Amino acid sequence: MPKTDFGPPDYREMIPPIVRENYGKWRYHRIPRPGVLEHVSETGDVLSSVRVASPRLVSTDFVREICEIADKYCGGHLRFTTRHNIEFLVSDREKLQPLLDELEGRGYLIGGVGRAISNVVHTQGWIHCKSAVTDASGLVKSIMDELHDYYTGKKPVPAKLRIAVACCVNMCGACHCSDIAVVGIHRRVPRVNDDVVSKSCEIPSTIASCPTGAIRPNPKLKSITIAPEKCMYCGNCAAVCPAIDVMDPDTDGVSIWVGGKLSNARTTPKFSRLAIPYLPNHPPRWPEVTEAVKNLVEVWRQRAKPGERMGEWIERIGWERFFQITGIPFTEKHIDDFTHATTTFRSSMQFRI
Amino acid sequence: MPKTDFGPPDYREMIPPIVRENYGKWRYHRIPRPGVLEHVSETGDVLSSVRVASPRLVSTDFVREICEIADKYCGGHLRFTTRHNIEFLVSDREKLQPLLDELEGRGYLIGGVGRAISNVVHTQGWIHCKSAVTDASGLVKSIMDELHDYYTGKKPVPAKLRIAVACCVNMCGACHCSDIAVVGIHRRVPRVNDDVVSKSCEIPSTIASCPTGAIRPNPKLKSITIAPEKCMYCGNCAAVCPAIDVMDPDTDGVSIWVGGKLSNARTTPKFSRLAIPYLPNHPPRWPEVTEAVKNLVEVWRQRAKPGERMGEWIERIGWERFFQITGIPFTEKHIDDFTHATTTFRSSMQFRI
Amino acid sequence: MSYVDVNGKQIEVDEDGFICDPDLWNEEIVRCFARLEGVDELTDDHWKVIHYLRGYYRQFGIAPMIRKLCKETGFNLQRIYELFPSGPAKGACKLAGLPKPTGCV
Amino acid sequence: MSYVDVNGKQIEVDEDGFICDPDLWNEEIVRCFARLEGVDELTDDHWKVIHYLRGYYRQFGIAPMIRKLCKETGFNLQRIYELFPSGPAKGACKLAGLPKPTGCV
Amino acid sequence: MDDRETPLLDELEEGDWPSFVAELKRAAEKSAMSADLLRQIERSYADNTGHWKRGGIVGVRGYGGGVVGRYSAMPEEFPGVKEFHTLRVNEPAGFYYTTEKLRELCDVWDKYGSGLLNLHGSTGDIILLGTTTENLQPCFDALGEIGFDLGGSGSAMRTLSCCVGQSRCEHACIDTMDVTHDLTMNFQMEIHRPAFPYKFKIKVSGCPNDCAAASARSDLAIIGVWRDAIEIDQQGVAEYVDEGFDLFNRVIRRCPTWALDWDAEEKRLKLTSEDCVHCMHCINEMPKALRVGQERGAAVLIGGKAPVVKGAMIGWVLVPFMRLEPPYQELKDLIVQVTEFWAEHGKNRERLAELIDRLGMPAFLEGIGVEPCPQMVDAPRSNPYLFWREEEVKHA
Amino acid sequence: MDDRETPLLDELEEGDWPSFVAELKRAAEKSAMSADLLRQIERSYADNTGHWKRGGIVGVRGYGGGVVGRYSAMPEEFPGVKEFHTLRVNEPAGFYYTTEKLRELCDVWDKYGSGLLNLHGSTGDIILLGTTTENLQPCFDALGEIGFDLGGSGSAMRTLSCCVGQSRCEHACIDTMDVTHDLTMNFQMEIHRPAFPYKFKIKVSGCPNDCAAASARSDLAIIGVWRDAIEIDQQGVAEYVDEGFDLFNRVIRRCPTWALDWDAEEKRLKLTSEDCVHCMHCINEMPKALRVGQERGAAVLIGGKAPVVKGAMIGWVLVPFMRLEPPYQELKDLIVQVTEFWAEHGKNRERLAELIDRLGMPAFLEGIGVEPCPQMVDAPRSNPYLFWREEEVKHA
Ligand code: SRM
Ligand code: SRM
Ligand code: SRM
Ligand code: SRM
Ligand code: SF4
Ligand code: SF4
Ligand code: SF4
Ligand code: SF4
Ligand code: SF4
Ligand code: SF4
Ligand code: SF4
Ligand code: SF4
Repeated sequence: MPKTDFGPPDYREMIPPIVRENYGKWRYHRIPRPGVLEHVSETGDVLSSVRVASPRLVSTDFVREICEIADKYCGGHLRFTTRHNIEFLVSDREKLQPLLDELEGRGYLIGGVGRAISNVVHTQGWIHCKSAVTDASGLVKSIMDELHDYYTGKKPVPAKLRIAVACCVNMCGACHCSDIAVVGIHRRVPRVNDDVVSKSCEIPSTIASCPTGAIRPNPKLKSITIAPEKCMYCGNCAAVCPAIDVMDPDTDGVSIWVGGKLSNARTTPKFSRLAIPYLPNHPPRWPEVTEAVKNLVEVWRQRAKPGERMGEWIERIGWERFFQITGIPFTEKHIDDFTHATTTFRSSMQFRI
Repeated sequence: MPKTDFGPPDYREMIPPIVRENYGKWRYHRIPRPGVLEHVSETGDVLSSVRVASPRLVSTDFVREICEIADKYCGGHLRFTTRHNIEFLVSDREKLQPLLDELEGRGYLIGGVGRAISNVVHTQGWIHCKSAVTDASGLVKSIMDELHDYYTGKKPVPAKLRIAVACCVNMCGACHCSDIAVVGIHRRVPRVNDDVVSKSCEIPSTIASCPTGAIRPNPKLKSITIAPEKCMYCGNCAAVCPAIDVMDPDTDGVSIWVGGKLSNARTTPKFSRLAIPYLPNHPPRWPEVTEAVKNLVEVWRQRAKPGERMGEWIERIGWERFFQITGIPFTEKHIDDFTHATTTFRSSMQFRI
Repeated sequence: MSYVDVNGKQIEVDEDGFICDPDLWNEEIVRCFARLEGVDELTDDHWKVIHYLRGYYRQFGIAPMIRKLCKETGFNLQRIYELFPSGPAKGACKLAGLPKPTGCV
Repeated sequence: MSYVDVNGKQIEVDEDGFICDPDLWNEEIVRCFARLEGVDELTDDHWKVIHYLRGYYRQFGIAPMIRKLCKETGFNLQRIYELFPSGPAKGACKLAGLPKPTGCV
Repeated sequence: MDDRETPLLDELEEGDWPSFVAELKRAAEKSAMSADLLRQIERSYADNTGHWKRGGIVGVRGYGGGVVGRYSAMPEEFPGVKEFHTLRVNEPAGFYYTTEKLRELCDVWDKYGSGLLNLHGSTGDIILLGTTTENLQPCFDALGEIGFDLGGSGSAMRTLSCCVGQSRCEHACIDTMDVTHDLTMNFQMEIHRPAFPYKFKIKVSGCPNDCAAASARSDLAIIGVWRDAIEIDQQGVAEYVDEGFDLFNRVIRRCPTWALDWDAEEKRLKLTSEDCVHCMHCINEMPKALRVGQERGAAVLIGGKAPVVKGAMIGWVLVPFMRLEPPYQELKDLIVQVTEFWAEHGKNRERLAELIDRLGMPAFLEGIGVEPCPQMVDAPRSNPYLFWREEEVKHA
Repeated sequence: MDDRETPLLDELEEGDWPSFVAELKRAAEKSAMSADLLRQIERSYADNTGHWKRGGIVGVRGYGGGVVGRYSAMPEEFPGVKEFHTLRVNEPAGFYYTTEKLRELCDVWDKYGSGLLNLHGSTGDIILLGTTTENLQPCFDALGEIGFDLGGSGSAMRTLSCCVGQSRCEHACIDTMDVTHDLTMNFQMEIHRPAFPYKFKIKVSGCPNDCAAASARSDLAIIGVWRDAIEIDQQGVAEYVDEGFDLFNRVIRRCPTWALDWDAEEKRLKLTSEDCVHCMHCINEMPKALRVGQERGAAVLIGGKAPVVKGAMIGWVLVPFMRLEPPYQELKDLIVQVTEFWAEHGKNRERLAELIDRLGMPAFLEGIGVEPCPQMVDAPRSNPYLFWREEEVKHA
């Protein structure tokens, strides 16, 4: 038997000495400049973390390059953040500025700390996922090419802003709780290959997979039937059954969601809400999507109070005004009609007219 | 054909002259003493309304008595409020004090205005309804005998407090949005008379009437079967089908709900929430219920800030502390398990420990 | 329970005058009930309504909603009340021998 | 699509080596698949699992959940992996001629 | 009637709150029905259960509702309540009465019924409590003589009710009583001849204080509101402040949207009107200085109801703002649209809210021809389960 | 590889944000697989659709997961990606690495795979992106040599991940990295051999800021919290204020429960600790002066997930406070209880939250033996649809 179940490398062997020595002893932090965190320990030690953007999808040579930098300035240690940024951990104050200089020289973007737009959490897209309606990496690149000044701190924003991109409604990220989420969607009822269903589909599982109960057995063909008026194209049946195809380049598209968050600071965690139900899927630069995201960021940036996240700002001014200000049309699609829809209807006279 | 469809008396013929003349012209009001409203018109007219408690279930002689009073002081006009209080409408200032004196002399309770407990909205109970688990009138009388000082203003309360009593979960009042609601409940699965079902029951309607889908057809007996583990004794099936009996004096009881409201002032309208799932149904004085309601009122009265209604107070201090302070045990029954249950679960770290 | 005398036969009815055992229903009963409900003469229009009600009930196990009744018989609500002055539920359904309708009170 | 040679017969399988037409399944195929999945010898225990899977699938139209499989065969998870080193889905279900299981990836 | 017959109920004559038992006894002195009612209730108190039968479909000629049939389950013991039906009598809007009218009503009721009544039922009717099947028609006829018609019951439009509105309230943005009366007259057919899937209630409140409890208790609630800025009498505000009114804690901090601020130097209350959500709180607190705006109308909320079957609902915004002037045509048309759609698609005993829940709000809006607007929701949908119409997708 | 082969992707080499296309090309220089990947992606950009097949059940011996099988739908055109499976490699807790370890990983991956990887996947794994079926086992063996094991996939416990915690954060109430590592080691069987109804994710955040996004993305989230009072360094607060920090607008007014007040005379920040709901806001704003309390532990939230099937969920409070010291036995027992109950009652592809939704929270709590507490709900139920156990009713 091969060696199994030995688990990941022990973090204790991965952390730099300054972390080992000050583990649990950090007292406070400050942000001396965009992209840099300075943590001060009760021992007096100071750790500077320099945060750098990563495309997440990287080559081994990229990894070797950042390792080389970490060797030079960080005693051979580095880490990644939960949003896929790289953090160079500097314990020797002398080395901070040279590191920053080298990074800038090499074209790395330093930022994502504090009140900033950080890296985009995203998914596989056409790079690797069979369910991808769109390409996550390409969308991220297109969007962040527009927004990187908010990452590096060149342009300040009122608060943290978290963007997520998912190539299908499975939302392999935390799209459903992001300040801005970009999600690939289908808009056509899946096609069923009855012949294949009868051979390689677990029919009961497929029927159970449909959120809206659109799938019925079709005993005559030993297959299934999809009721078009009930299907909202989520593609979950296609994930379960190889005989169902939901892809359709002509009608597939991208939707935009806003106002989610996860921290408990001030307000409780919030779901992202539908802003734009459909934009065309236009690689390689997705101009419509990029434009829409930028508009959202700008409108928020110019109007939110300091420290106010996207969703907090919208709730303060009201969704009525959000739609008015952004110029996004409010349609019947914005009104929920899934299971808990009634709990989202306005049950009060508190609204703006 | 007899005369039909002529509608109710025209309000224009019912209102007193001062109302006719100042219709739409009222500028502001004040509360010169508990139970009295003084509305000032832009014409300079002043209308004093004296609010008096009514048992709602009254005899024609009672009506004649208040008519007599209204003739004496109010030019033969009076009205009732949406919570079933009587309002004597005084346009002649001179007559106000004599009216108050006479009312007090006759034992009428004057109050229910402003920050006070007003009359209890309630239902038929054993007086007239076939569905009544308990007697609404008796409960109201028992509760208000304890609380009338908060009606008359002898004891001040922080804000309006609306109590409602319903004899079954049909809640023929606005129990579901009251500061305190008292609701009769069953706790035993209904008994089905199969023979009668087969003759006089619209079986499909009966099956559809069950909120939790507990009712199945029983084709063998041309009847229906109730799955006991799914039934939560709402009695709706019994309302639809004469062959189903849900009454059970041994196990029926009374539940108490808190924190609802309807005005949009400050907070949006709120549902009442379960406080006490069961108290025994003990006529003629319902000591357990009376005690529980009084406890709720007292706890609120002593701790709420001025102007803070029951539900607002609870939300400010948190339900955790509400249960702690009132001494009411929190049980699995307080956790929703109906359709939208998941939307009531705490999805945040914002709680008191 | 009380009884209504239909040409000598005692038909059991509930307090509201609805037949207890729908299987006993027949046209004679209709005629008798009609008198009690203030229907003086049973015209074709009456029978149309009654037959529609019975047919619907046999098929679906419930009384049709009034709107459906009007649509299918072609009589508007006003006309239904002319035919059955005590209304479709108290009048027509009773005559048609249906169980008491479950519309709310 | 690719094919596996089972004693001279070409059996069509998908990329993952699952049989395309479950109706063609037979014991010879099992033996052949077994070799491909690293199962050297097919013991009674192997057959017990295979038969249980087939029976369950015939009855319910889906593969049983692993927990159920363990319970009903009496083999714990460790043992299942000893029997089928590539696991119950990739190994056992494939040998049993079931469609690719829908457990998530 | 012998006093000792009702020892349990007698206990409820004690205490300061007005006693319904006293009223029962008062009626019992004049009416044998009421005397038997008293006895049957005493029995309920002893047995801990009601003694009424289920069922009861009785009425008057030409109407399908307005009467709730009731039969005692113990007619031998309490023959006076063998039949004990109630008449639901439509109240005048705003619950105003002349004593003359009330006396006429009492006379009719003493003649044909138990002499007991509810002022009022919680829908708003005058509930005449207890008469026989035989007396229904004559009683109704006599009521007609004095101008009282029946209200609704069954699967009908129900008796409307409203708050006092402009007749005595400075906050009223609409003439609640007139709207109520006008709609009542307009919908007589719908009120008297049940033809809906289930009950349908309408209530009218003059402002968002909702003193008619409309949003919880009506399938269609009409609630007054304004859409320009609150009128501020700065002098008046200053007076409140000068008199020691704690403006910050009582008002500013409690405005749900922080739309208000106090400029202490200029002694001015500053309102960011676009932030005001018309909650009424500041106006309620300072009625002498603040006043609802001048552009007045009403919002229409739909779906309010009690718990059965799908759970209680508080009304949902359908129309955020509608001007309301006689003859209220737009409102009437909307009500017809809504009830038509519901009558067409609703199942037996399915309330409007439940139908909308089943079909989805988008489908409902399309069905009644109302445009979606953001005021309808607290927030847009969070699930990605969007439907697309074929036309929409084709054009893409 | 010829530059003009990928005109569309080339556009994504422009711009300031780091380019994944540049990375693809870098890898393509060394690996034929990556070169074909680049071509296939270019084709996707041209066709506006992906070109991967569905299905893909491959793996390594002894494990049921850890590999996501992937086959090109156009193997003739792009033979390099005919088989292009990913290995999910379990990251070290906290995503810390020595450069040495990372280089070893790169060497293995250049040898057996495409040379492309994600640092990291959104569950937390190192995603080694693209190898052949044949190379899976040798690659895994080589990874084992350098101490990297596979993570989870399929209906298994998934790779855990956590925020940086005490290793670099002053707010951490628990040792997130140790908890993560310890649980990972403890649940190796559950991670590597799928035996659940569906995926099961665990994430650990050190405080309610939830920097691991645990409450949205894990079936079981462990989030640090304290239960005594926030530590206030009054001197420090005064310094903030003296430096012109707008305490009222930045902190006091934004505390969700108004638990804070500033006594300007005494220059003291007053905390009504029983009102504090540990939202972190004031501490975040004034990290030099405020600090989480001393009685530290964690809350356990359950049910967080993405939209499919029943809709997205944010985790629900199951345990409001639990002390967390190695060996974390109470926590491990709880996880076993929860997963056992789910494994026993869950249907195929039914996430924990969906099971609880189906059976009801009360039934779930009873099943796992956890007592109900008010922290579990935002508010108690509003519908009167209560269930009673037979014993309870009998004793009444
Ligand atoms: C490095 C990282 C943890 C890790 O283990 O990798 C981290 C680190 C810190 N977070 Fe975070 N957070 C990190 C992801 C998150 C996430 C998760 C996510 O974005 O997916 C959240 C929840 C996001 C959300 O609410 O939607 C998160 C919400 C916060 C907040 C709350 C902000 C708010 O007001 O809502 C704070 C407090 C603050 O910034 O004042 C915070 C504060 C901090 C502090 C200041 C904590 C400290 O004292 O060290 C750290 C630096 C913050 C900064 O970057 O501005 N961290 N932080 C993560 C960096 C991600 C990145 O590369 O950008
Ligand atoms: C007379 C009546 C209308 C009628 O047509 O009959 C009425 C009359 C007034 N209401 Fe009301 N309300 C009346 C039922 C209601 C109801 C409905 C109910 O209780 O069933 C509500 C909603 C209750 C709820 O929120 O649950 C109601 C919520 C209010 C409020 C909001 C209070 C709050 O802060 O939540 C105000 C404003 C205030 O009092 O400051 C208000 C204010 C008023 C004012 C001051 C309006 C005015 O300027 O004339 C009137 C006297 C108030 C008082 O009694 O303190 N009225 N008021 C009703 C008297 C009922 C009674 O006998 O007690
Ligand atoms: C008389 C009255 C209670 C009272 O004492 O005030 C009443 C009495 C009855 N209601 Fe009601 N409801 C009365 C107002 C209400 C209200 C309040 C309102 O209208 O503002 C509600 C809550 C609002 C709503 O409609 O949702 C109400 C919700 C119900 C329900 C539950 C409906 C639901 O969808 O949840 C039922 C059950 C049913 O229809 O079978 C019901 C059924 C009944 C029945 C007809 C029970 C029955 O089937 O026999 C009761 C007849 C009692 C009797 O013997 O007279 N009653 N009922 C109220 C009517 C008086 C009037 O006309 O003015
Ligand atoms: C690789 C990754 C995206 C990424 O680029 O980072 C990913 C990729 C896939 N996810 Fe995911 N999910 C990944 C993290 C997530 C997350 C985020 C998380 O774990 O924190 C979620 C949301 C949280 C959750 O689990 O609910 C997520 C929710 C889903 C779902 C929807 C599950 C649901 O209950 O709603 C599916 C659908 C399914 O299981 O069939 C799914 C299915 C998939 C599949 C397996 C689709 C498939 O059936 O082939 C994708 C494989 C892509 C591929 O070819 O490699 N993936 N997936 C992430 C795993 C990397 C890692 O191991 O570190
Ligand atoms: S979001 Fe959808 S398409 Fe993208 S990686 Fe996840 S499952 Fe695949
Ligand atoms: S795409 Fe989604 S909604 Fe449509 S049939 Fe498939 S599972 Fe159901
Ligand atoms: S609440 Fe129930 S018992 Fe009471 S009157 Fe209404 S339907 Fe009858
Ligand atoms: S009492 Fe309620 S829950 Fe029980 S079977 Fe009847 S309708 Fe269903
Ligand atoms: S709802 Fe408004 S208008 Fe009507 S009485 Fe109440 S405060 Fe006055
Ligand atoms: S009415 Fe309410 S929302 Fe508007 S300003 Fe006054 S308090 Fe604020
Ligand atoms: S979750 Fe809390 S402990 Fe963890 S990194 Fe974020 S702020 Fe620090
Ligand atoms: S942590 Fe949050 S809730 Fe607690 S005092 Fe600070 S701001 Fe208020």
